[in-house]
Amino acid sequence: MNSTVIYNKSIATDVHFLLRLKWSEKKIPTPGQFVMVSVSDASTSLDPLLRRPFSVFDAGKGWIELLYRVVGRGTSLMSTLKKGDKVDVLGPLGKKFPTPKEKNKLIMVAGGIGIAPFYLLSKTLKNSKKDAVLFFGARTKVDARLSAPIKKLGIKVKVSTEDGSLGRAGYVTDAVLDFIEKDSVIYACGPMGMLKATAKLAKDAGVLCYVSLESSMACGIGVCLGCALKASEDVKKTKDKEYVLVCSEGPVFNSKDIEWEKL
Amino acid sequence: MNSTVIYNKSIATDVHFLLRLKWSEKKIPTPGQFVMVSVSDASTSLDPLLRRPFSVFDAGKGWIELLYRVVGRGTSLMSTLKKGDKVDVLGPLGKKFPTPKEKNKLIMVAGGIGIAPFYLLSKTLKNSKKDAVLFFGARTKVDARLSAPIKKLGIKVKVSTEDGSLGRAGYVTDAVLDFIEKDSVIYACGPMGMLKATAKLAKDAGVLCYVSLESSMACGIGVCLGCALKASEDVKKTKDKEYVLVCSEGPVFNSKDIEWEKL
Amino acid sequence: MGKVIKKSTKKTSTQLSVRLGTLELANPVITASGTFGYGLEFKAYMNIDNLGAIITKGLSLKPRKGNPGPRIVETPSGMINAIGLANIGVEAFINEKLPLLKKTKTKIIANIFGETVREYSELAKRLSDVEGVSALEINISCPNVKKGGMSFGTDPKEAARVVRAVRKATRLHVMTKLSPNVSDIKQMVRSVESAGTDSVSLINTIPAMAINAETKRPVLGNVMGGLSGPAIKPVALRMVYEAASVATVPLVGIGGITTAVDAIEFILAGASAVQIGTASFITPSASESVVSGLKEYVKKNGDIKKLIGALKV
Amino acid sequence: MGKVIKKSTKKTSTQLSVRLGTLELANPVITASGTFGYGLEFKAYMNIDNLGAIITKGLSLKPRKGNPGPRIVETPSGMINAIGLANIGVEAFINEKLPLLKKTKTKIIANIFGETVREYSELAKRLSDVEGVSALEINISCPNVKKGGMSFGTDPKEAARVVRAVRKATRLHVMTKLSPNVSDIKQMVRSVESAGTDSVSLINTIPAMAINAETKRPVLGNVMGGLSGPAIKPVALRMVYEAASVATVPLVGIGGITTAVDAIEFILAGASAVQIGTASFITPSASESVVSGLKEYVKKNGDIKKLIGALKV
Ligand SMILES: Cc1cc2nc3c(=O)[nH]c(=O)nc-3n(C[C@H](O)[C@H](O)[C@H](O)COP(=O)(O)OP(=O)(O)OC[C@H]3O[C@@H](n4cnc5c(N)ncnc54)[C@H](O)[C@@H]3O)c2cc1C
Ligand SMILES: Cc1cc2nc3c(=O)[nH]c(=O)nc-3n(C[C@H](O)[C@H](O)[C@H](O)COP(=O)(O)OP(=O)(O)OC[C@H]3O[C@@H](n4cnc5c(N)ncnc54)[C@H](O)[C@@H]3O)c2cc1C
Ligand SMILES: Cc1cc2nc3c(=O)[nH]c(=O)nc-3n(C[C@H](O)[C@H](O)[C@H](O)COP(=O)(O)O)c2cc1C
Ligand SMILES: Cc1cc2nc3c(=O)[nH]c(=O)nc-3n(C[C@H](O)[C@H](O)[C@H](O)COP(=O)(O)O)c2cc1C
Ligand code: FES
Ligand code: FES
Repeated sequence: MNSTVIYNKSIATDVHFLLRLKWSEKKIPTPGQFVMVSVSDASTSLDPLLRRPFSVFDAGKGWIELLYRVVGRGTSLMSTLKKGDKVDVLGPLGKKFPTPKEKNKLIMVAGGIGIAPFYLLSKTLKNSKKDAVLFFGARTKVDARLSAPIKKLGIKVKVSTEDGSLGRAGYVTDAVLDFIEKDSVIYACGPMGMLKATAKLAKDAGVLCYVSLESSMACGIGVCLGCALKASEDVKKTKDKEYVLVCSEGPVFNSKDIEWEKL
Repeated sequence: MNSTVIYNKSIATDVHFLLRLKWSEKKIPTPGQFVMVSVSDASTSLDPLLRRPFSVFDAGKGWIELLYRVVGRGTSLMSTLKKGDKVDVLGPLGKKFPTPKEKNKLIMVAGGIGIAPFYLLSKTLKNSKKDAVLFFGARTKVDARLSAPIKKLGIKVKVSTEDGSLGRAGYVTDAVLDFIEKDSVIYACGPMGMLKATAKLAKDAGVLCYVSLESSMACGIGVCLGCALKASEDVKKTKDKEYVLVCSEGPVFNSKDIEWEKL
Repeated sequence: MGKVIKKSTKKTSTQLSVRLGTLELANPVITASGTFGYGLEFKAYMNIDNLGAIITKGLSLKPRKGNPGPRIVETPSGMINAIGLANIGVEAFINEKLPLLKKTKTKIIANIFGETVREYSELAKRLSDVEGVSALEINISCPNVKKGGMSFGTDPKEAARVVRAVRKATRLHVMTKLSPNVSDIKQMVRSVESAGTDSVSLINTIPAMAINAETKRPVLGNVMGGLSGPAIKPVALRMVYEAASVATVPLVGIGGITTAVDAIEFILAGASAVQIGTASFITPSASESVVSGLKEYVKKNGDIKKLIGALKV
Repeated sequence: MGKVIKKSTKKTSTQLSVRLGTLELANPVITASGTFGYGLEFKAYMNIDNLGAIITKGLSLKPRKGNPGPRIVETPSGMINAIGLANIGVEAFINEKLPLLKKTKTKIIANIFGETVREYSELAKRLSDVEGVSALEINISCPNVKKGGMSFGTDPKEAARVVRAVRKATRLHVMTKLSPNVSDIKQMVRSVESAGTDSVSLINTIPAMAINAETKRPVLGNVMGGLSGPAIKPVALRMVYEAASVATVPLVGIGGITTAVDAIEFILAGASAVQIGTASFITPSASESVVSGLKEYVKKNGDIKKLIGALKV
């Protein structure tokens, strides 16, 4: 779908951007879903060729918002988008975070730009909101500002920074440990290492854990089979599947379904 | 050289643009020379890959100006350049128009965007200016507006339009014919068909004729040998050359040096 | 008025139809194996009835899981894939996908591959028994399997063995898909022709590799993969043109086609039809757009069949 | 302080030097044949002393005019050229270019091609007689000549014949440049090795074609040409990696290299040096930038020689 840029502004740091686009698709994105963005116009350039996947950060009537970090060619090009520019977007794609049960204490664990899908999730939380907490692992206190929008929603935010410049020093997963209760349910998104540690943590504590995963994608719609990740032994046995597709079966998975050793 | 855009504005029609760039090279472009423009930034896109050649339309202290028509991918990208954007430019390249002798009556013949090199040439004309005339062949009267800047310099402008909507109807070369005198010298730039006709005209009339030619270019500096055009029998015999290089031996050639039948 | 319009649409539609020997297609646009799933996935994005044909993901006798990830990586104007021919297997295809798929009026072509000649012929037999499959495309050129695959694709004699076995096993139209990884594509064309193929499609992906300079590791789990997309179009065009100089059966052009103009280039070079691959990843409805573009073209310029091999050299 | 800085530069410079058998280069960056003229043209844009080596435009016994235009066309992330090996001939090179060229401290490699084995060996003899040429690169792979050229490049036996003849005719370092247009690059490497080549460079351009759908004509005057530039990098990397699995002589990687990171990828795949081709058209000083980038790299990571073939698979 050809979409018009409403704004594209840097947020928190000069490598993080918030891109708001007009949205005329009938389907409204739900928390955890993503879109695939064409960063170049094929009539003028065939490179970069493939679309880039981004979680939906926020969505409202007639618009969606993406929060992204400039890491390479595609996101550099995106950062030059201006109000009124057109950009082709495919979506919403993938499965959403399962809606947490009322009784569950929701623990969100985000690392860096992995915070993106949690804003929309937080917004949809109702009564359970008071019990929800976001553990946010950032590199520095500057990056940590990315959690401000979620804090504003009334979610408790606990920051860890790698350099100790704000909140707890060290890995975000260390902070989570003390916090897990019996009826906790963990939702995590961030770097693979963090997700792996979170999955282990959840397993050890015996609580449910959903992770939003990344993988290289070509199509985003389940046909190229490019985004496959190894499924856990469990899935292999019960469903005779060796791989799961991040784009169509995920990006949100029960952490038990993934073979963490292979990542 | 990395150059900053001073402005990039449409002129006369919505497919013609005037691009002014900062110019810090020591070499100042002379009339007939060209530059090679990188339309994409290699750190974000490798397509389009090659630079695009453009005549220098005008040059002043610390800036140059290009007049271009949007025809494809590269020029489309160029048309989105905005003040302050950076663009990589190589040049000035190629040979200039020979300075016309005082006694010569200068006849400039331009077809469409082929008018580009004649502005700078016209500007450098001194006493001879009163005798210089530009024959400008345009598709329509709207395109014909491209000749206004040259008219402002005090050059006589005679327009032909293909559709007869302004000036003489038909090919520009027909208009030139009646105008040639013994001491005329013709400078021509435009589509191949027009140049071919002009060269024939000059030959028949026995007057000197210089043409500014185009050819597909990769390097613009005489090393890829990609821009070669067939040389005339004359050149072949006297210089043992079968081809001439448009970028380094041209783009301006004596029309006698080119094998027009092969174009 | 309504009638007049109908007539002109009809004219356009016959002018778009092409014939690959025994196989008649409503238009020359086919979706390439491995890039269009089993066809059904695209219903959400386009009308699959508008296509000339749909080619399935490569099918093997048994389901295959595929290669460890990463399976794809982007390259300048292209991508490398090392999916490893993951597929649900021929039985699941027949039972789960075909019943739904054959509801489209678009022709269905099953892409098949085996590790032995016998596997190819068994696949051909199995797929000839069922209704809804119009043709078989023999993939002898996939670079992503350890056994078979590539060696069939680069040795004219081995290729001919496979084609002969499939030819014997089926009455369906047999299309043979060639690998670009040969010095002399003409020799391959001649060889599979004499073995009885009804048409030849080319090219499959070009063996390729990407390296991560930081980790000092290959990017792909499988180390190597196949390059596809616009980057390979100039190579594909050349091979189709070379193949056309010797082919007596119809050719199907593949490689980097994203627009109707690209398709016309392949047709001029000698292809009777084209396949759209990687482009469907970037725009799911890319193949439908190519059909629309060709429709416009024939409205202005007349029958597409006149274009086949019409390159003026 | 001055001394300290000098020392560290020295360290960097030894850490950048590589050895191709008998040929020692100050750094692994070589400019590719046909993309750097005769070297002198680039003096206006960079310091050619900073390069590892310069390879001349392909030289033949007699001057060659080349193909009719258009000779080049842009393609997605690449370009096709059909220059037709236009060159001033070996005598003019020796008399007019070499005297000026040999003033640089950069090693000069003469790229040679003939239409017969004899022509190759005569060229080799002639260039061994003169001072200033450090090595010969045998081009057996240019797709742009009607005779010779390609057939030498795709037949291992023919390739070996050429190499053997050149080997006999010279005491200079012999580098053999391979065509990508083969099914099995390993076989070609083995063959030219056993014929006595001192190093192997790869790849030359990939045979390709472009068509103008509007005029219905090939874009290039010569119909076909060779594809180069970033589009072919994934194919080139794969071939270097495959070649490295069998090669006993040093390899030189070529194909779409535009940055130091690209160069490192080829070195990891097994190349001891790299050549910069098309990139010099886009930025005349591209090769110098690759040298600078590698300099930065070794400052941080130490000797470049440790990287050669260091890919972790
Ligand atoms: C489901 C999903 C949701 C995502 N949501 C967000 C988001 O909300 N905000 C955000 O900033 N980023 C998100 N990403 C990551 C984002 O897609 C990549 O950062 C982006 O594609 C990089 O493009 P590039 O051209 O700038 O980088 P490239 O130049 O392509 O690569 C730069 C670096 O990023 C890595 N990379 C490239 N593509 C991917 C990919 N698809 N997955 C993982 N790593 C990649 C490369 O290996 C390389 O190290 C998401 C990814 C997925 C799969
Ligand atoms: C010495 C020289 C001076 C020039 N001066 C000017 C100028 O002052 N203003 C201006 O508007 N244009 C000028 N041109 C033409 C200009 O270079 C092309 O219009 C431009 O390169 C097209 O780029 P594109 O990416 O938009 O088109 P593409 O998408 O590359 O192609 C669109 C069309 O333009 C043709 N084309 C592409 N490149 C060239 C080329 N190098 N020469 C001729 N035709 C080409 C293609 O065949 C195609 O038909 C000049 C060309 C040369 C060689
Ligand atoms: C992800 C992917 C999977 C593919 N799988 C198959 C396959 O199963 N069988 C096959 O014959 N070709 C397969 N191909 C090759 C394509 O059908 C096509 O030949 C190739 O991609 C070139 O066309 P393109 O440049 O339009 O993509 C695959 C290509 C891609 C990109
Ligand atoms: C315009 C042009 C001319 C070339 N001429 C020669 C040549 O004379 N001899 C040769 O061996 N290779 C020649 N090549 C091939 C290059 O040396 C190189 O192998 C190829 O371009 C791939 O590298 P690249 O992608 O970096 O350009 C030429 C390439 C180009 C683009
Ligand atoms: S990205 Fe294509 S299947 Fe997931
Ligand atoms: S453009 Fe390269 S020689 Fe003229």
